[in-house]
Parts: sequence; structure tokens; C-alpha cells
Amino acid sequence: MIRLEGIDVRLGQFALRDVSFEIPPAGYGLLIGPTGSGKTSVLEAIAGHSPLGRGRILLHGKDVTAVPPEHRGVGVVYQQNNLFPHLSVAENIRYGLAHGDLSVADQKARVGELADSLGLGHILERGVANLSGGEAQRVGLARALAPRPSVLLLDEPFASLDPATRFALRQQLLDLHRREGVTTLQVTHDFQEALQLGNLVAVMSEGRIVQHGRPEEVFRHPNSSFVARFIGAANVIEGIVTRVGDAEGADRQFAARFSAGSVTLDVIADREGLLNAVIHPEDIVLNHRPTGGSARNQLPATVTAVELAGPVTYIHLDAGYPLRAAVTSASAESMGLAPGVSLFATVKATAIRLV
Amino acid sequence: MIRLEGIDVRLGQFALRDVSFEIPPAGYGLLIGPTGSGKTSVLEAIAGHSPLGRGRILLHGKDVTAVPPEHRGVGVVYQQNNLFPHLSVAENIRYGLAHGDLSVADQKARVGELADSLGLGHILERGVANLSGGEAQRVGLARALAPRPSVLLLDEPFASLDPATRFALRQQLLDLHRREGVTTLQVTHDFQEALQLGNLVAVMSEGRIVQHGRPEEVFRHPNSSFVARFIGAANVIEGIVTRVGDAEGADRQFAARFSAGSVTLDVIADREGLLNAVIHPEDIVLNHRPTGGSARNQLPATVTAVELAGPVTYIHLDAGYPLRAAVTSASAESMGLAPGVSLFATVKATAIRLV
Amino acid sequence: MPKLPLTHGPRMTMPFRPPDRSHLILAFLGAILVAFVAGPLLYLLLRAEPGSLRQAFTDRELMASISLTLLAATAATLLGALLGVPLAYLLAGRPFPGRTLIQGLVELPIVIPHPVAGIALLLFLGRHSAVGGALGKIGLEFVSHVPGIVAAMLFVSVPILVSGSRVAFAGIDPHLARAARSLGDSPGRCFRRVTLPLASRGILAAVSLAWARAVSEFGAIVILTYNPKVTSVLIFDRFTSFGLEAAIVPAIVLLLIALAMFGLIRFLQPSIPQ
Amino acid sequence: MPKLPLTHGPRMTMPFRPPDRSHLILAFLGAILVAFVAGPLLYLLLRAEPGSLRQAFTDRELMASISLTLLAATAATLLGALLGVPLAYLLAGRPFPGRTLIQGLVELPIVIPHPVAGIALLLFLGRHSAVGGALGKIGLEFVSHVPGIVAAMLFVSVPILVSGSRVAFAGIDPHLARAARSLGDSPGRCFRRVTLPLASRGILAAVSLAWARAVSEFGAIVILTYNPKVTSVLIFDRFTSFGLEAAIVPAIVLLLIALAMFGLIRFLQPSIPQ
Repeated sequence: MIRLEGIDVRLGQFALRDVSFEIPPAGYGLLIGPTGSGKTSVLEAIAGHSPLGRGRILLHGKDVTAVPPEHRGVGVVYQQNNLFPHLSVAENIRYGLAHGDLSVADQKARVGELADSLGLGHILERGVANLSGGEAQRVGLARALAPRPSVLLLDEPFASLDPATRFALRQQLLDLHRREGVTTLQVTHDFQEALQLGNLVAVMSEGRIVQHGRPEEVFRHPNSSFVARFIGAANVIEGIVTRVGDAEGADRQFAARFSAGSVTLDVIADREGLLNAVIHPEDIVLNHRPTGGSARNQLPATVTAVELAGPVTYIHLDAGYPLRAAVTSASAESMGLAPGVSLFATVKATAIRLV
Repeated sequence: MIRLEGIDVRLGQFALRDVSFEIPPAGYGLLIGPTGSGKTSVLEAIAGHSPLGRGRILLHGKDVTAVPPEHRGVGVVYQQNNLFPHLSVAENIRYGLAHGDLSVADQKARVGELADSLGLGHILERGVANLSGGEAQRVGLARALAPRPSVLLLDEPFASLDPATRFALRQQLLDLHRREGVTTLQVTHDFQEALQLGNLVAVMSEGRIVQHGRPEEVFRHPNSSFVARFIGAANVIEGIVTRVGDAEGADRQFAARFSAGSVTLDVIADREGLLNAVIHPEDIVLNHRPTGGSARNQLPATVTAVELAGPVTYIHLDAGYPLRAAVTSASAESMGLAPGVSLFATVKATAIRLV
Repeated sequence: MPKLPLTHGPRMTMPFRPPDRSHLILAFLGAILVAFVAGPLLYLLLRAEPGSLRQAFTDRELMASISLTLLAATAATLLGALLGVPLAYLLAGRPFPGRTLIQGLVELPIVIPHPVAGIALLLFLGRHSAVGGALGKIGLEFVSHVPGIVAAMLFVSVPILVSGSRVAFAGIDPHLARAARSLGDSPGRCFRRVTLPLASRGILAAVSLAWARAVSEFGAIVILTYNPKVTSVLIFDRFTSFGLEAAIVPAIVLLLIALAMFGLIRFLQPSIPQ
Repeated sequence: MPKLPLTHGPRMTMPFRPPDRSHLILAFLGAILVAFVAGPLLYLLLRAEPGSLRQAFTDRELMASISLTLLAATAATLLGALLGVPLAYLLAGRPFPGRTLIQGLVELPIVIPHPVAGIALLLFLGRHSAVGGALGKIGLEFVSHVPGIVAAMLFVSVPILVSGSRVAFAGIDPHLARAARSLGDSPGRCFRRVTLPLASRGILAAVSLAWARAVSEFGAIVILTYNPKVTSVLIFDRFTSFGLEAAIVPAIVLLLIALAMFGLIRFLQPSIPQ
């Protein structure tokens, strides 16, 4: 369990302010945000490398705020320049085992076990200078896990890897996480990674946590235009919300109109004024002809670009405002979607989230 | 037009060998491959910064093999450290205009035009030291485009940017490419980028081009297990192909059986022996019960992980061999797919590509 | 050789923490060394009285030696920069056969004891050698003449000039020069518009340090050209002829000049390498 | 200050190209400088005859001066390392009040003319000063005694030792020490297992360079302790007492020692900074 209670950290010009979150035992949390938002500083604070101005840090229920790094039981993997250059792969992995009361044989067994899990057996006796990026990160992971830390901190461990290596390492990491059961917190700037790995995600901006929750939850319901734009998966349109009816639901929601330039949409709102409409690409339905029925937000649009992304194809539209819709690649083909094609984009009012 | 005819370049230990490809006028080509495969070296050769051991380079029909860099009319944007640190943003953009016979007013107009397209108007008078990553890359792009080069070379221009910035810059780049009509070659290690941007992709490995063609073509039909694994989008299974029938089609194809461990699949092959089966995740159909019908490759499988990726969800399966299937997020939910669920994975023989 | 000067290191962002016990022992050892360096210099400076400094201005021999020192040092530095900066540019560029050897040769004077350098220059530039004889015929006399002072100063400041400028050139990201070339610059134009402006601060620092080195030279000059006397030779001469007290005022004057130059160099280059 | 030494720069991978015309002019200017450095040294070495070197071994005064020089230089370097390496570690670590000032102070001797350093040390360590008087009472005599030689050598080699070691410490990625701490190392253990092993090569190079600097020192020693004579003082003494020819053999011997040390230093540290 990792629990941060309102920590403040000053680091030169930069500061973390009132950072709080909790990752349950054996959980896998992700900290995401743009460069300079303070993600790494949070890891450094948990590892004990920067003193807190305020707040406290608990690991598995124990307050470690005043505990030096070597007694926190925290394993750390940095983005790069991670390994001890004067030691071999095996010596790197064994580094943290020198303190316990493990016999040399037991130390070797632990190194062998991790090397097997991570496919490092054949390079154990090598120096670390000529490892590939993926190998180096696997060695770093093995070294961090060797002393069986209660908490694992990963600072963008995949950032400098090729996509294929990244994919393979991600799988191994998930397997290891399951097997070793260590509470993990990973920093990333890639929301996709959060969706694939984590069961808790915290989005940071300028030293604060601006949203946290389950990854799918954050993905579907970003609480601000910053988060919506940052996760990059949705259309975000700034406009004015005005109430159109008096009826108000139990949760104080009412029917409203959202206007941005020439675009007007029917929406369900809980307040009026300048807001952002967040529309997920898969919630935009495309038809060659206007459809009848209950969906009233039907915008004439022109295809500006077609972007194949494996099983889905993103259709970029000009509907008075640039929009991105997702359709299956098969229907993109059967509908003959290509730049210049005119069509109708339909969005249900309930699929538009105002933030 | 960029045309490479069998170029060899020696660079210390590393060498490019027999690199040939052609990008048509106003085309957008992508060079992809793992770190160290020689992508950047190809750009350096085209820009004229490394002498060729063999072969020639043509830009718009003109042989520039012996032409110094300053007379090739090539604009280059590097991954980083790109801008002249002693000059302001405007001076950087104007740098390449000092040579032509443009009046100062015309130079300013050109700088203003590019600054408008790229949203740089408000930072023109700033120094370049404190620009954000996205701003710096936009300035680099404007500087490269200012002298209206006939060819634009981009070396991983998005690599160090946040996903949201990357997405925005990619859009601006596509717009600019369309407007300026400059033949472009971009290096990337991200196949997704190739799918989104290019109309030609060349995959490199160890100094050679191992496959080239339209991005969708390479994506659907990788010609080797290296390419299939590198683009990371498909299942790649190594196994043995044995002929089962005598019938042979016009293109010398025959019915065969593919065996890998406990997995056996009906396939269409053109040769026997040790091969890799490439199966795209979207070609794997999942059902709770075995289906009748013509599809004979029906494997009992267990869900090991569920990976939401926006509109699609990847289902990781254990079918005697790890497989990844793609379904729409809606059907993943309605089928109740979760780790531990048992089901049947069906693949049509024609959807299995042997390489 | 590690590359990260501390002033740019990531630790800069860490807040100050009170030192623990082991640090106090280290600090105590370090303090002895700092006192050993600062003590004698402070002690010498405290001997400066208003009267003695006024007296320095009326000491014609001292004033003449200072002009001679500054002029000769300037000449040696300019000559060194003229010959050394191009060499530094070549050494920082593409590898060529013999580059390592040449780099070693120009760094050699760092370890050559200065009297040995003086003897070697005396042999080489004296009238009995081929080189010294030829130069003597065109009127260039070294031994016991001003050119000898310049030659000795040049010899000891070559490593500073060449290595400093080479590092300044080599520190420029090669992508910048390539970008300039692709933007239409010929090699010469690229040098003027990008390479030289970016290296200029480092070159200026190297030139200042070389000038300071030339001003402070003694061991080679005292052998090659005892007369006319530069200030360091004058200090030695006063000391051996008239004793310690007679050497103090010239020493203070030269120390003040050195400190002023040091201030300038630190301004140009926050951390002097080596 | 640029940080990229050429030997690690990306240009290393570029193949050799024949130089163009502008490069030939630069090469010509550089060649003059290389000849000016290498010429005198080569000229001096060529004066070595088998007979003269055999004679050197029977020259008791010369042999005694060499032992004295090497011993005093070793003592000064060890003392300097003992006091300077801890200081370098502190200077490379977290910022503390006065760090910039202390760093400036320990680099000062670079620009102090050596006779000025000699005068300052003479005043500071002489029997009439408080410090020198106190040390004299416990039996440490500096003026005209071996400790004076060690003090002069230490004074001039402090910047090399401290800056070199500081750069070696500062060049270690701070992530490595943090990783070691998180793997269970106390600060002391982390220093022994990671920091010191990684800095050792750079420290060794700084120590060798400081030793070479100490061996070649002349200007400060000649004022503080003319007798007993170190080799550089002996060369000067022979030159002034008996003329150029008498100084050549000692000069060659000291030059050979310096060249041997230079070779060792280049081996430890491919590119000497500064």
C-alpha cells in the first residue's frame, strides 16, 4: 500500500502541492501528466530522496516520512542511466541482496529466478555498457525486485524503447507484478499505457493531482478540458451552454444548448456558461444520409482525412469544427470514406460530457 | 521527388547497404525501424552530410550525389537541439532566407506566414532557450520550410513530445505538407505514426530496407516475422507448415497444416517448413460457444487479460499459445469478457499469413 | 573523463540540508586546505599599506616591468590565438591522421618544468641553433630580448589556448552546423554565422586564462631573458638582491593584477576546468 | 562552458575527408604552433648523448635533487589528496552557503605568479608570522627546509587536485547513488560501493597531474627553499653558476621524467582538460 497525505515538496522553482492518493496493497497505480508536471518528483519523495515541506507518506500502513531511503523497502527503476556501470549484470541484480541475511547460494538463486522470468540468463556475466535499451531496463527491474521490496516505483521505464520492445516488456512487467504481488506506482506520459497497465491512475498538472480514479473512468469522464486534451483520445470543443428547459432531474441536470461557432448541439448540463464539450470519437456515428429517430445532434460534415489505426479507422471531419470519429476499418472501407466525402455525423446528447 | 539508388554509406562500425526507394513529388514517406537500424543515416546521406560509398541520390530528377548540402534545397528538422541558441525565434526562422534575393520585407512576410500557420506569432521575438518542446519543434519546422525547400527531412520530430502536443503538431504538419507541397521523408520508430501520416513506408533493419510499400499494405502483409513483430500490431507464431492436399492454385498455393506446440491451424501456404504465422487481432473472432460453418480453425481459449484501448478492447487469450484478439469495447462489455472466461477463438484460414 | 560540471547537475535543484557528522569531518579536512591557499595570499595583501602602494607608483623599474609584462603577455596571447584557435578548430573537427599525436604535443607544456622549457627555448632560439640563427639574421633576437619573453610566455600558454578553444568548438552540437549548411550556408558562412558565435565565449575564456598564465610566467623567462625584467623576474631579483621586504610591494602589485584577471575569467567562465 | 569533449562527439563516426583549401591555411598556422612547442623539446632531447646520461648517474647532487623532488612531490600530492578529495566531494554535492567562494579560492593558485606565491608562503610560514612561528615551535621549519618545498608544491597543485576530483564526483549520475540508497545502502556504504569506484579513475588522473605539477614546480620553491635543491632549482643554479652547457643534462633528465609522467596521465585520462 502506498498512501500520500497532502504532501508538499519544494524543488528550486518547482513545487509539489497537496499531493494525496492511495494505491491498495498489490495494486498498480499510474501517475501521468505532461513533462514538468511533477510526476518524477512524487516518486523521489516516496523513495525518500527529497524532504517534505508538509504531509506524510505511508507504505503498508507505516509512516515513513522520516525514514531514510535505505530503510523504506522501495525498489526504483529510472528511465535510463539506471545500472551501475562498474558492475556486471549479475552483480547489478545482486546489489541489494548484500544487506539481508541471505546466503550466497540463496542470493544466486534469487538472481537466477529473476533472470529466468525476464529472459536475462544468457547475459548475466556481461558488463552493462553494451546492453540494448530493453535489456538494460529488464536488468534494472530485476535489480529493483531482487530484495523483494514492498513497493516498486517505475519512472517511465518504457520511454526510450522501441514499440515492439516496449510491448514485450510491458507483458513481462504485468506477469511479474502478478507473481511478486508488489504494490507498484509507475510514471508515464502516455495515457494508453495507463489504460493497459494500471488499476488506478492519477493525472498531474503543475505539481498537483487534477484527477484520479480507475483508468477507464478517467478516460470516459475527464473532469476538465486539460485532462480531456491530455489523454488525447477525445474531441474537446469550447463553447457556451445555455439552458433550454425548466425541467430539472434529481441530480439537478437540465436540457441545454451548446454553441461553438456554427456548431450547435443539444446537451444535458448541470450548469450554464463557458464550458468544454468532450465527445469520444466512438460516440460519433457516421451516415451518408440524415437519419430520423431520436438523435437530434446531426451535423453535415466533410471528411478531411482518413487515419487507419489497426482495427479502427479515425475519420477526421470538418463539421464547422474539426471532429474525429472512430469507425471499424471494415465499415470505413464499405462506406467508401475518403477525403472530400460528405456525410452526416450524429452524436447523442447523453454522449456529450460538459467540463 | 526523392530517389535513392542502391546507396552504401560506411559510418565507423555501422554501414548502410544497398538502400533504394523513391518518394513521388509532394509525397510523404516514412522510414521506420528500431534504434540503430540506420534511419537517421539515410537522412544524413540525403542531406549531404555523409559521403556515399556507392549508389546515387536524385532529388526531383537531379543527381545531387556530389552536390554540397547548401545547394541541395533540403530542409531538415532534427529530433532535438535543433535551434540556433544565439538567435531569437524570428532570426532562426529567417536564417535560410539570407541567401536568396528576397527583400527584407519579403523575408518578414514569409516568416510571418509560417508563424501564423504554426501558431508562433506570439513568441517570434523570444530567445529559443525557454521554449517548450512543441514550440521548439514548430520553430524548427518553420525554419526548415522558410526557404521553400524542394525536400523536407524530419528526424523523429515528435519523439520527445507529450502525446497531446504530438497529436497537435502532427495535424499542423499534415496541413503544412498539403499547403506547401514539399516532398517529405520522416524518420520514426512508431508504426502508428506511419499509418497516420505517410503514403509510403520503408522498414529498416541493420542498415538495409527490409520492406517498403503503402503503410496499410505493410501493416496487413508484413513480409517477415521481423516486420510483423516490429509493427507490433499482430500475433506472430513460429511453427511448422506441412502440405495436406495435392491441389495447387494458379499462384502455386496449396492447403496446409500449421503446427506450433499444441496449436494446429489450417492454412493456405506456398511453401513448407519452419515459418511464422501472422494473425491480426481483428481477424480473431470470439464466441462463447463453438460455431458451425466453414471456419475450421476454432481454438478453445481462456481470457488472461482485458486491455481497453479506446474504441477497441484487446483480449489476451491463452489458446495453447498466447494470442491477442481485438473486439469493439461495446461487445467486450456485452460478452462479459474478463480474465478467466473460457471461449472459442476462430480464425479463417485465409486470414493467416505465413512469412 | 566525466562530463557533467556540477553547476549544471540535477543536484542543483535539491534544497540545502544541514550536514551530518561524516560531512563535518570532510569539511574540517577541506577547511585546512582552503586556509592553506587563502591564508598566505590574505597575509600578503594585508601587508599592503597606502604608503607602500603610493611608493609602487614612483618605482620606475616596477612600473616599467609591469608595462613590459602586460605588453609581452598581450603579444604572446594574440600570437597564440592567431595560431592556436585555427588549430583548435581542426582538432575539434573530423578525425585526421596524427590528430591524437598533435593534441598530445600541444598539451605537453603543462607538465614541462618551466626552467626546462627555458633551457630548451634557449637552445632552440639561441644564436647557435639553426632556427635561432635564421631568425637572428632577420633581426629577431630572443635571448635577453623582449621576443624571448614573448616566446617563453607563448610556450607555457599554448595548452590553455588550444585545449580551451578546442573544447569550445567541440561543445557545439554538430547538428547546428549541419542545419546551417542545409539552410544554404557554405562552410565559411556557417563558421561565421554559427560556429564562431557559439564558440566565442569559450574561446574568450581560454584567451583570458592564457593571458593570465603569460603574465604570471617566471621559470622559463628567468632563464631566457633575465633582462629586461618582467614583474615576476623583478620580484625574484629584488628578493635575492635586497631581501624579502624589498619584494613585497612588487609581489602585491602583481597579485592584484592576477586577482583582477581571475575575476574577469570567472565572469566569462563560471567554472575553470582542470 | 561547453561540455562535450571531442573524443565522445558524434563527429567521431564521420569518415576522413581530404581537407579543402581553407583547411590548409588553418593547418599551416597550426603547424607553426606545433613546431614551436615540439621543436625546442626535441632539440633538447637530441643533445642527450649516451656519455652525458651516464655522467648524470654519477652526478651525486643531481641524483640527490631527483630523489628530493620525487619524494617531496609525493608527499605534497598525498597530503593534497587527503585534504582535497574530501573537499572535492563536498563541492560536488548539495549546494551550501559559500560553495562558490570556496571553489573560487581553491582555483586561485592557477593565476598566481609563482614567485608571488613563494613570497606569500614565505611571509605566512616564516618564523615571524603567527602561523609559521607556531609550526616552528612544534619543529616544522619551512624556509630553507624540505617542508617549504612540500608547501610550495602543495600550493600550486591544489587547483588541479580539487577541480579534477570535483569534476570526477560531479560526473556521476546522481540516479546511481539514489538507486544504491533505495537498494539498502547507507550513505557511507553507497559512497564506498558506487561513488568512489566510479570517481576513482578521474581522481587518479587528477592526482597524477597534480604530482606532475609538483615535480615541475620552480618559481615558488626557488624563493621559499633554494637549498636543499629540487631538480628545477638545480637546473637554474647550474645555469646561473656555470652556464647553459652545465644545465643541459639535468634539464634532459627532468624532461624525461616529465614525459614519462605525461604518458601515464594520457593513459589514465585520454584528454587532459584545460
